[in-house]
Amino acid sequence: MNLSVEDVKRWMHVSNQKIQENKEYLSELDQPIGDGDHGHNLGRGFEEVVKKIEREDYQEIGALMKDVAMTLISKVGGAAGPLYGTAFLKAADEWKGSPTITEELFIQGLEAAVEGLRTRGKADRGEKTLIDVWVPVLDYVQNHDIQPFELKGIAKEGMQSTNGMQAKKGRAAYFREASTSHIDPGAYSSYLLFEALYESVNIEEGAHD
Amino acid sequence: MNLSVEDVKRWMHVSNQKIQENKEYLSELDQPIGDGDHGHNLGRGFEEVVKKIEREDYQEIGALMKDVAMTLISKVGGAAGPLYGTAFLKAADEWKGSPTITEELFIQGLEAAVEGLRTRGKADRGEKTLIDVWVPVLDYVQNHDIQPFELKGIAKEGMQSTNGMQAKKGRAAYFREASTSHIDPGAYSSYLLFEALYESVNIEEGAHD
Amino acid sequence: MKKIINRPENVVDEMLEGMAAAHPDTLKRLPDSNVLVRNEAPVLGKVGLVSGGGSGHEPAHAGFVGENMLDAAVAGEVFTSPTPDQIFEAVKAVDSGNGVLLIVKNYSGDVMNFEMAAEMAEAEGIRTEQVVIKDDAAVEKEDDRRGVAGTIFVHKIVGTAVEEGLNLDEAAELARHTAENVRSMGVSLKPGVVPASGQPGFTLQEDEMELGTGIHGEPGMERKPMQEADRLTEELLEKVLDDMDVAAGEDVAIMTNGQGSTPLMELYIVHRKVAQMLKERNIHLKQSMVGEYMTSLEMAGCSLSILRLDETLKKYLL
Amino acid sequence: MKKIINRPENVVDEMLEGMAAAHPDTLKRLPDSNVLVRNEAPVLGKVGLVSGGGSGHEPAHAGFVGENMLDAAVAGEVFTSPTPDQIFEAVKAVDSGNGVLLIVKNYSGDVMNFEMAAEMAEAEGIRTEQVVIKDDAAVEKEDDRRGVAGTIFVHKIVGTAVEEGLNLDEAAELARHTAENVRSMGVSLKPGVVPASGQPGFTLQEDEMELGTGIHGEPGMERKPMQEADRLTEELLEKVLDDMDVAAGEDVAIMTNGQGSTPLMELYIVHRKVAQMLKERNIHLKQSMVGEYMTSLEMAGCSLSILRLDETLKKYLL
Ligand SMILES: Nc1ncnc2c1ncn2[C@@H]1O[C@H](COP(=O)(O)OP(=O)(O)O)[C@@H](O)[C@H]1O
Ligand SMILES: Nc1ncnc2c1ncn2[C@@H]1O[C@H](COP(=O)(O)OP(=O)(O)O)[C@@H](O)[C@H]1O
Ligand SMILES: [Mg+2]
Ligand SMILES: [Mg+2]
Ligand SMILES: [Mg+2]
Ligand SMILES: [Mg+2]
Repeated sequence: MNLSVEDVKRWMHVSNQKIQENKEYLSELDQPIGDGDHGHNLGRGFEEVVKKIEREDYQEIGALMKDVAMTLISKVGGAAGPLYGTAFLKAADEWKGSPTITEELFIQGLEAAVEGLRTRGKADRGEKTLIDVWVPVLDYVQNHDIQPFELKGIAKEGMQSTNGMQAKKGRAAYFREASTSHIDPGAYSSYLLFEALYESVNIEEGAHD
Repeated sequence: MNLSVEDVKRWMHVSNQKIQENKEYLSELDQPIGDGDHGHNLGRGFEEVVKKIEREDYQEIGALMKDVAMTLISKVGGAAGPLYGTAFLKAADEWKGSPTITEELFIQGLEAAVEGLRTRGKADRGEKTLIDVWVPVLDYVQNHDIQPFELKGIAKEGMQSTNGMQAKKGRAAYFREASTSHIDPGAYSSYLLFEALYESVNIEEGAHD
Repeated sequence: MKKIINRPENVVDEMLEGMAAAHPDTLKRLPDSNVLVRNEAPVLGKVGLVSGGGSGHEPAHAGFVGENMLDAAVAGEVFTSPTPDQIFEAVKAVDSGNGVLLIVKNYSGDVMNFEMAAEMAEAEGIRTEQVVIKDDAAVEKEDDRRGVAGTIFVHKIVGTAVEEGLNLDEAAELARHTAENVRSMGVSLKPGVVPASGQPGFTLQEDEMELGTGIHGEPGMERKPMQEADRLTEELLEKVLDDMDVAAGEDVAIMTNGQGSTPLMELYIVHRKVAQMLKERNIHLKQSMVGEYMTSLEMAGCSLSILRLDETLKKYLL
Repeated sequence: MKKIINRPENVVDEMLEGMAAAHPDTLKRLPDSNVLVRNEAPVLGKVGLVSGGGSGHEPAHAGFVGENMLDAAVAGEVFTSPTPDQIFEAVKAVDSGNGVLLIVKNYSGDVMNFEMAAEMAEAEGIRTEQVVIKDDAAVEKEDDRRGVAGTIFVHKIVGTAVEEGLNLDEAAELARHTAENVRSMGVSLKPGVVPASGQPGFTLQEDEMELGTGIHGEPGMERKPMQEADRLTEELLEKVLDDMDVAAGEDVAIMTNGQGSTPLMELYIVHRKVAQMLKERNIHLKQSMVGEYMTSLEMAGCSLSILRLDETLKKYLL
């Protein structure tokens, strides 16, 4: 799985589509165990992301990713803004100067992103956050040949695993026991991003067939 | 119709009973065209009136009426407090020093009371206020042999006549056309006072039979 | 309707006790009364300033007791004018021999009770003057106009002026002058609930608003479909500007007043449009007051009050 | 739910425009930002003080910009922390070379966004310190405690202190010291409604109340049958007193804060009971703040915040 500038742009476009389509659903997930704004927060951010990257001509992926990160940081707010912003910013550092992301680079980027998420959120696996999607995905890419379809499946499992966990971080933690038996909205949006990755790569591969 | 100190005390007791029994109704009348407190205002006042006059031993009616007036003035508030307070205070002036109210004195007292109401309220007949009960009653006593039963009937007619009038004074005036087809709460409470007068005199007469 | 109260019949007493407990440096409660008096009262050589009305309008009126404002505030039952004996107690407590000015809102009950208090004061040799505020532009006939939020401008201006030594006649004159230059207009979305009855004063549908509502929830000019903030602000502001023929080049102060449960966010959204409209008309906004000054329990909605400023009024307000 | 707004997506922008229009003598809005800055900023020789958070808590935070308070307030979307770039703009605008103290309420989003802003400032050579306020006694684990109304005490005390010349480390130290001596506890009767969704944040029955609610309507310790004011006040006050082991003979300040639609009358009824209880325990009530300081749109309910006063805190607060 190699990703070109165009591939990553497409990834971001499909991500935006999915976020917009699921905006209400994400906010609904955030309603019982948060403040009901996750979909709106991300919707606002990704809308700006695609506007921003459409206007620019990128020679390499680091610059593209940095724009994605900075846009999310300045438009999303709440908890999701700094988390996704930090994740993409850390990845952008790894991808700086590269016109293509190789599997190795992809893994390095993901490692940095997860490291960023952990530091920023001071959270770990099992605390019912988006970390519960990112860490298993990182595990998978570090230990397997990357199959986008499988990667998406791993993300989905991670997302689903949050249903049943008691929240320990973020607003959801105030709901204590009541937070169990709900999917974490941040986990769901992270799943959407990896699903978008799979679909954009898949379209790509389809297109080349 | 002569009224002794005991008669007037009984009048006030029966008035209190009627006001308390009709407290909710009076406030309900005040709801659509006022602020829904007329019954509570008067209830608060008359409760204190009977407490006050029970404790005292009156040699004449002026002192008794003055206590009634001052209690209403200090306990009722709103529009009804100063109006009823003024009416009773003016009557008290006329009845000062008299252990019995003769018909002539009664008329003088009522004249003074109505004069007081007019001056205090700057209102006249047909403006949908308690004046529409007091003025016809005054008319009646000035021009007829006083029959308490008839007096009560006149008061009732006056009260009923307010249904159909458009309010010009007090809170009800803000309701303009909407104030029509409602009985004025102050008119209703005034009717109750005259009804109480009839009943207390009637009991009295009954008792003497 | 849930309320944080104990027994409904005690709300006024307990509220006043709370106010006295909260602000002992500023005011005290006259024993066995519903009167809150400035600590320094009677202030030597100064005209006393007394206002009051039914409770449920907090911070009016006790919240405006203090330096450069009222010397005493008299609280009636909820939405019911205070009684003359209470007003008279306030008058006695603040009179330093220079007389007392009574600022009265134009409601039958208020006018009559203050009038009786003035008669009691006269009988005891205390000079008083009454000024009846009629700032509500919602009502057509001038005599019927209610006293609403604009009254606070009168408290503030006269309060400052008497501190500087105006005598009773001058103070009354200034109060009347101020009142003539104040207009208010309100809109309500949801009624308040009187503790004693537990019932809302009126009912409005989800898509209705009532223009020109009074501060006890009495009805106003008309019931209309709910409008967005800018349209609603236009209606309110145009009404008060027209009513007083405010012309380009004039200076004004504006109070954007919340009726009890309207978020401050919404009041500022309204105030933004007010400032825009005044700018377009070249009317100079010299002072803004945005917040809850004259409420009606938890009524939702707001009112705009405008004060046209001349040199005298500027001197005491700005 | 009726609201006096235009388009929901514009509420924050229009509110800030209204605030700037209302208070030009005190503050200005940084162009193209959601930052309101004190006119004099950066104040020469003074440590800058910046706070902020989601909107919907008005008057927090922009209402506390001014002398002896904040140099700047940053507004996020409704109930959503502001973004780091906005906070960074505020930091740049108020830094006079003496560094900037960031007062942050303990919510994941707030903490992370302020942290990123601090990193940006560091990259530009501006020194910052962050103090995270965790005054909500409703939450057991100290690290999870939210920052709620008690934060205002920190603004006020540190705001006054930096005006008198404290340096950044001293200011941060004082802010932490103040924060350690503040506890808050809230109760809600009715949720607020976020303009974007038009939906209430939670639902409560007519006879229910929720103890320990957060300022965005997040749930608290427990849902209980509605109680009368005195019982409810006992629950709140006992919780904060116990949590900080306030002993007889100590001095305290109390903020009785309305959450948005609770009549001031009710807040004073609560405050009356607070004053009574403190007296019974021989705890000295040195200062009372009763009103709306930190709201949640039109949420109904109130919170009590207590500040235990030592000589340092008294010096800056009283
Ligand atoms: N400390 C944290 N570490 C990791 N993820 C977190 C943390 N706090 C919150 N999150 C994630 O953020 C999501 C909520 O985002 P969002 O609703 O946009 O922000 P907010 O909670 O400020 O309203 C949660 O579902 C969770 O996945
Ligand atoms: N100016 C007035 N002159 C005569 N009667 C009046 C006047 N204003 C009000 N009233 C009477 O007072 C009654 C209302 O009394 P009440 O409800 O106790 O006072 P408030 O209107 O202050 O709540 C009205 O029904 C009317 O009969
Ligand atoms: Mg959220
Ligand atoms: Mg009434
Ligand atoms: Mg009344
Ligand atoms: Mg949020």
